[in-house]
Amino acid sequence: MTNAFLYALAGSGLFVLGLHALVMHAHVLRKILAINVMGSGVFLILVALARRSGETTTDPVPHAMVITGIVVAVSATALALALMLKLAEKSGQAVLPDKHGD
Amino acid sequence: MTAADYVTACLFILGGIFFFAGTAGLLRFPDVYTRLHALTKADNVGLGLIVAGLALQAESWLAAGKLLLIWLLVLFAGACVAHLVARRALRKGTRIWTE
Amino acid sequence: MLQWAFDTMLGFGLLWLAWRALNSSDLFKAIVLFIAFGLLMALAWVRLNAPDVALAEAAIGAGLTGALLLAALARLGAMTDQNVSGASAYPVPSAQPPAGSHFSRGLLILLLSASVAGMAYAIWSLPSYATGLSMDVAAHLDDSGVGNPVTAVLLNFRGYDTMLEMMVLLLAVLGVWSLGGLQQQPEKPVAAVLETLSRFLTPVFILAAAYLLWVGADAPGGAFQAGSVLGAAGVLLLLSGWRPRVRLMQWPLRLALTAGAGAFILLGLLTLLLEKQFLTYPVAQAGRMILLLESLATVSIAVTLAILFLSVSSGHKEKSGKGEKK
Amino acid sequence: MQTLYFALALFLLLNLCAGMWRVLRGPTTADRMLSAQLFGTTVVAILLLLAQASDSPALRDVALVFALLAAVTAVAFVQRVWPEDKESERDRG
Repeated sequence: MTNAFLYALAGSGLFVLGLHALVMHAHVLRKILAINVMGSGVFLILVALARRSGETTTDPVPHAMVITGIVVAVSATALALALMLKLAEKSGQAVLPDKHGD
Repeated sequence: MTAADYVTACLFILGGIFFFAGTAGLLRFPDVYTRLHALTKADNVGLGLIVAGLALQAESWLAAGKLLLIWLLVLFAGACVAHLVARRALRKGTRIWTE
Repeated sequence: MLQWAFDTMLGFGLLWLAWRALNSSDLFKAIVLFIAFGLLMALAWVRLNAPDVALAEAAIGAGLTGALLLAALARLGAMTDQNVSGASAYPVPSAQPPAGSHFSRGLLILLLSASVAGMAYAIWSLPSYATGLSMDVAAHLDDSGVGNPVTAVLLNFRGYDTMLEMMVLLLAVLGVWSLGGLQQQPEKPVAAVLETLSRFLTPVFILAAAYLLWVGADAPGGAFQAGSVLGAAGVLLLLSGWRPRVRLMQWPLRLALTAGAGAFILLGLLTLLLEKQFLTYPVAQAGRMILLLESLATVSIAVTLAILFLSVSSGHKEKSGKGEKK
Repeated sequence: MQTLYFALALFLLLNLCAGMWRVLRGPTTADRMLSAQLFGTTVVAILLLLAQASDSPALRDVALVFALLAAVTAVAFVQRVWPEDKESERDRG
């Protein structure tokens, strides 16, 4: 067991925290943050597992995937924020309707 | 340990003290202006001392120059940001602490 | 020993910040905590010996995510007419979890604990030593035209991925535009200090981006990092009141947005003709081709990120900002 | 020397977490903005220490990028959350 295991563990914790918030909160901005946290958790696990190939040489393929992932995540966040603003503009609030509410 | 190592260690300890002072000020001072002042000044001095300590250990003059460049950038950005935050807080009417 | 302490502290710090960011009652506080979380992630990448990832995270997490979220929050506040700058800006009632029954909430927590335990077990049971693809990458690194394995994977071995990613960025811009397009806004005068700051920092940003692009061939750095830094320069300019000219917003903008994806497709077709395979560079020219692709991709990424910020931060602000004041 | 680097890095990380307490507590928006300043200096220091400890000079580039970009978040704080043209009496107090 190495230090990387700690980070992989933290990554799975982050994923679950994000999932919990995604389910529990109705506010869209909160959901966007939750998805970002979940993504960070997955990235953390990927890079931590890439660490297993030894102290000096690390596996570059997961690193490349995570770099792509970070840039895609930020553009997806921007799109989600734009959608949220549109929703707020149309309905006056950025909250997803409750199924039982209407 | 060589003499340079001892000097580095001293600089590090001094830098750590400045960082600690900055955080203490951030936590203990009564209003946003004094907190801003504690944080900006003390942390930048702390960073400067740590950079000086690291520059003594750097492998080349070029690396030491890069460290110095980083510190100067942080100083410049920190000064501007502190001014902007304080100015905006004042315009917004955040009270100044008077005793 | 100290390394263990540092790593444990960092791991708990990340979890704590994420928890507080997702569950504090005030949305502004949540965003501040989320930005702090992103910045700490950069430290985690450094500890995991992934300097390329750390660079990308530092550029995106420190420069762009925060600016995007804050701009969106400010506009949300203007729309729903909430006080943006009070002490507790967004005590949104709906930010509280909906009042589900104790049973369902308990069940959810049970399920989530089970899944975290399952993941931990899965990670634990993996072999503790695995080379993955690092040996294959190392064996073919000489043919790739660059010395940095991550750049080699991104631009050569898995060039497909990067091409498709450029298209994803393009799609994001198209999606944001289709929601309302760009509103032309007048330049606003800003504080003298801010103007000085952006005037001084913008050239430094451009220099840093060029440096990252150049060293990316042999050291951590590359198109994504350089593009993010350049995009952050655009965000800084936009924040300090600068607006692009109308003329620039027509075809030059479109050209810059599609340059990366277009270059990939053209080069792919060219190699398809010459080498009979899509995106397989001839070994002798590989280094130059990668540099060309990376430069165009950098421009595209930077312009995309800046335009995304511009669209999110200034869509219909003029319309809803005025008139609704109480 | 390794021990010294890590000890100082750990100390700075603890400092950072203590500073986050102020960010959580507020009370004004400006106090929350201070976090950008706090992170700008402290994380740069930690990154430089880690770069020296792990003997990989490339990490200094991360610190460089960080030093540059911390300003962007701070400017976003000032310009977006507290727009100048929306002065109001509600904030006094």
